[in-house]
Amino acid sequence: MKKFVFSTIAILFLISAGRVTAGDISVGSVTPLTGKLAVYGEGFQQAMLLAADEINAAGGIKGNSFKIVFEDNNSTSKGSVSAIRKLITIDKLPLIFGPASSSNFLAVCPIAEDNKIVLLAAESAAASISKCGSYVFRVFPSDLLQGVGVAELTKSLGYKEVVLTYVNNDWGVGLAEVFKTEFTAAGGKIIDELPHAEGKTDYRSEILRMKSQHPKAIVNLTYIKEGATILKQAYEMGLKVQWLMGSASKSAKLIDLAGKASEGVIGTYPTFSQETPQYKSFKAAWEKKYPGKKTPVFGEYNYDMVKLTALALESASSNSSDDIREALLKVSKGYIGTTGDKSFDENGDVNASYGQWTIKDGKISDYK
Amino acid sequence: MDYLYHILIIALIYSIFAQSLNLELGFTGLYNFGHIAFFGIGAYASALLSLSGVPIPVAALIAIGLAGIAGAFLALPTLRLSGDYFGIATLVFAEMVHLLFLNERDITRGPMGLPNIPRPDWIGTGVTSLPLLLAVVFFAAAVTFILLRIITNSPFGRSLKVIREDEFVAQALGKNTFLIKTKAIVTGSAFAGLAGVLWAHYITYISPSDFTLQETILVLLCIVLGGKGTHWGPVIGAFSIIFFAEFIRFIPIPSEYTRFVAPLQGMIYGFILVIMMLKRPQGLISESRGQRTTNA
Amino acid sequence: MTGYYTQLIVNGIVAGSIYALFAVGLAMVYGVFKFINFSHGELITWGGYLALMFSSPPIALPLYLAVIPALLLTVGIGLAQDCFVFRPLRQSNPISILIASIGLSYLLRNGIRLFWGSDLQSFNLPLSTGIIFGDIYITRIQILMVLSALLFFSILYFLLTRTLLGKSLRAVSDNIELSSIMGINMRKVTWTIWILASVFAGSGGILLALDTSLDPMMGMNSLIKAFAAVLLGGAGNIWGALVGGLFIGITENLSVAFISPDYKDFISYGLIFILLLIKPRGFFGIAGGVR
Amino acid sequence: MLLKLDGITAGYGREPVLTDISMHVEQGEIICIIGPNGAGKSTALRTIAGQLIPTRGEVRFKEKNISAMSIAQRGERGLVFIPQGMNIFPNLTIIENLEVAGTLLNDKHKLSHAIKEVLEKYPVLNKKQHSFARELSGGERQLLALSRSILLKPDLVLLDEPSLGLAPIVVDMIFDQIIEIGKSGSSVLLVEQNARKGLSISHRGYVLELGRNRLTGTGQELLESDEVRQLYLGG
Repeated sequence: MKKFVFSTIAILFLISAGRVTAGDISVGSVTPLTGKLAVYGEGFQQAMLLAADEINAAGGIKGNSFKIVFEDNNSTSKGSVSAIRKLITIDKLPLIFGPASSSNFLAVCPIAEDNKIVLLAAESAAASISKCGSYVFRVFPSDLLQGVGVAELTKSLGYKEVVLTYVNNDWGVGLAEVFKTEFTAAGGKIIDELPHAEGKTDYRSEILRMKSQHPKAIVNLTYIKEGATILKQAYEMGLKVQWLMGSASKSAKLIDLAGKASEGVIGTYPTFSQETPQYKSFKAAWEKKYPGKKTPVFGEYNYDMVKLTALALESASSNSSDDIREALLKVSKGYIGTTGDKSFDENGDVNASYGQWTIKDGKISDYK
Repeated sequence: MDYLYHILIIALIYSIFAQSLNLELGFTGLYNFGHIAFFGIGAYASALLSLSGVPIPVAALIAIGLAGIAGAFLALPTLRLSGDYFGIATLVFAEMVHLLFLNERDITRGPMGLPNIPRPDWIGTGVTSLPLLLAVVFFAAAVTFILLRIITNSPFGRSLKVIREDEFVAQALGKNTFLIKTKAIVTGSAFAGLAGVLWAHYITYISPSDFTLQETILVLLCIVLGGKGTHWGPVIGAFSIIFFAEFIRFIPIPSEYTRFVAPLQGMIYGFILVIMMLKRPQGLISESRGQRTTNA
Repeated sequence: MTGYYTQLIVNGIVAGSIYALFAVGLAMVYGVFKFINFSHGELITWGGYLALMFSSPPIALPLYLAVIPALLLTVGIGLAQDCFVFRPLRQSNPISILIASIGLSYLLRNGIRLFWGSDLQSFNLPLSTGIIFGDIYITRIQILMVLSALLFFSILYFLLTRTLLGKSLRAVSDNIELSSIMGINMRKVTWTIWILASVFAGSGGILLALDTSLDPMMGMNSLIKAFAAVLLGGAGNIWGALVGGLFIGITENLSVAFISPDYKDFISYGLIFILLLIKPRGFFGIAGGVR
Repeated sequence: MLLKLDGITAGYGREPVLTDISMHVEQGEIICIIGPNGAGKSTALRTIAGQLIPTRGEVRFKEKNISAMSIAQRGERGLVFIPQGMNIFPNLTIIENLEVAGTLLNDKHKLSHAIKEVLEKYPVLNKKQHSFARELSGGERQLLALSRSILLKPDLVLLDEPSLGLAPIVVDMIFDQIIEIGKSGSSVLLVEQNARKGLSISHRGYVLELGRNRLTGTGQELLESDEVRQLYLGG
């Protein structure tokens, strides 16, 4: 028994040695490469790698090559905790990119804070992340902003009464709460409110219940898969309403899955102009590195996160996390990435403006 | 070093969890496939109580008690069922508990989970807390081990084994098998609750997705692999499985293949379960050997 | 408003007829071999995914043809389950068989994840609004589902009551020892049971996948529903499974009108719980008592 | 000689239930095995039927060693076993029971003839042919079980406790049927708790005690034997 434990530990350390070569400047990343979020994780990873390649092509950081050590978190909070502990202790990295999904991110927050490790998020939106601590930053706007955005969109389209449905997880519930407060405060009425479970294949009962309220518009805060399934089944069941959605379902994949049922959907998204030189160069670089692949959901944010990190590492006076933290705050001021202004406020949050998207003729376009 | 502490803590918590299921499954022959529910009840109860200001030791004790009571709640109606029906009933029970965690949002915050679960002041939250935490968890695991060993070696423990071998014989010997089985489930659930309490205050964040069928299968695997109905079996099983899972991290796998890791791991776990049943149903250490260690 | 309830009931009938298809195999295996096969759910999932594989590139058979090799392979998996796991374990204690079936289910489910990933998949069928009867919408696939269930049940009924093989099967589920004394060919009956269980589960899986989409957990979720159906209707009668399935389907769909859809699954789980309490001896084989 | 047991030792676990049992059955005979509870009567029958493989000794049927054959193989050779208690399929109809019972015939045409014969012989069954067997009375069930001997026309019928749980008047009817079976050309080897009744219709009998041969003789001899009288017939 003892022997077994010790030999296992010995093997663990033997293998781990030499993963971070001298002369590299490395940061860690807890990424969902397996499990239910793996669909997204792959895209995040590709976007981050794209940024890393560019940094290295431009001479690396202070003459050293830049490297990201990826750790899988199995899309679970347990896996995230294990992964970040490993990155902190074994790889001794001062800066780590946190896991996607707010619940997993919230699980690692205290660990980063305790260990004084800089933690960055590129796609975790929960409002409570703002309160995580001084070492936690995110380049993605908080739900607070997005919830307000959807409420404003609904009002601006003239809908006074809506049915609200949302995916029953941390993200969906958080967003729905903000929307509800905003919308009702502005005199709107929510006729019926129903969460839908994540990852189901049959939402007909839920749709029927929405349909029974005869709404003119339904606010559906959900993901791609769930969104597509709902749109499809609603179409089959003859439910004709104006669908209002959030940013997480804004994807070409939604159109692939739902086909003509997705036609006419209007949604909001934290906008950034696709006309900026930053975005154009990102787009070009992406198409060069991953020809034929669509840019992934939140890919731009991951890309910006890595780029911003490199800048901070370059200007930091040492490789300690405190110095990096200082540098990060400094370089972010006025930094314009592909996704716009990334200046961190005192909570480590960024501001964003919200745009509106719609699906027309099988294509995502801006709604005007 | 704290990565190692972390793995040891997790392995010890799982060993407590596995031992608690072993009492039911290994020693008494009750196929409880919903054991994760009690782990979850312990975790949620302790987290919610301590978040609302109850001192942590008190919260923990109440949580363990609640898990035990929930065990009784499950046992009373379902114990009359024969083996596989009991299995289904427990599985369904766990799914129902999971749905409650997920949807009783006013209490559990639903899928948002419970962040910032406190730890006792003397343990603290920083890196320095890890050795202390390890000591606490080790102490809990040792207490569990010793208590369960005392229980299973007592006359009560022997009754459990008689029930496992032949319930009718046990009844013929004048034993109140229903009461004995209920006690076994309540004890097992309380220890699962203990594991859950430790988990909640260690990770400091829990959400419903931590308590699913997947975890039940993992802990079932720990027991079957180590040797059900033995004292060391679940401990060895838990350490093997947790270390194996962490070990995989260190295998350099090109990123385009990482998506195959988790399914392969799952297939290996499933395969081990099947092969163990076919070739070595008693597990790595068999019950008689376990007995010898006991007497030594 | 009545349209709302009628629509819920129609949806319940559709869901229920599929649950019933799953229930039959589960109950038949239980009836003869006396164990609950947790990996029955994986036959459902594999049926669906295999049909997807044969109907998409590079094989790209038309769907109605793709069903054939898909079902054949599902039957292969079913027979392999028996051959490599359950037959060697037939004399072991029940807990070993149960754990083995859980292990097998986990193995097969992760096999799906390995080959097809955890992501939702779907047959990209052309989308169309359902056929409208009054204010009830029903899609062609849904009609197909109900009709297939009826067809399968009729075939099963014919088999069990009109053929010697079917009667032998019922005899075996009644009394396995007496059957061997009578000289019934056990191997033939065993094969028949696994083939029937696999075909029913596989076809149900394909239909379910056509109607909605595929994900690796679909089998496990349906298995619990099927179990509820068997418990409810299982007076040892195939019609019991059908009625049980329909009841579960309708109840859980109707429940959405009154409680949060999140608790939809809670209904069938709760029903299992209550049913087990009412009849703790559970159900008998599906094959007995058909006339 | 139709059946011959030679020094049979058999049992379920390590301890043998039968030790060195020998007996034989001739063509056309009705033979009854009696003995107290636990004497090994049913075990002996199961060993002959093929449910148990003897650890020592031989079962010879029609001059051939059948010890290693399966029940079905023995059945095809003309050795039919009708067990005690649950010897019909309650959830099958009468007709279906007969069809399944005739599995060993392996011939549809012959089977339908044989079934017709049974139904003619037992009008009670004919009347209820489409009812489930679970709806039959105890005596009717026993008749249904016995009808296998008519269906298969075996050389030897092994009957385990045919009178079990039946009312006395029904028992008489069943024993009349057993005599009929004997007359129709099948030999019968039966195990019977009701020793007086069993021996009264038998040509010969064997008395077992603690798994060993104790006595043997003609039915009449045994009925009159003081030992048997004292032991099993209540003085």
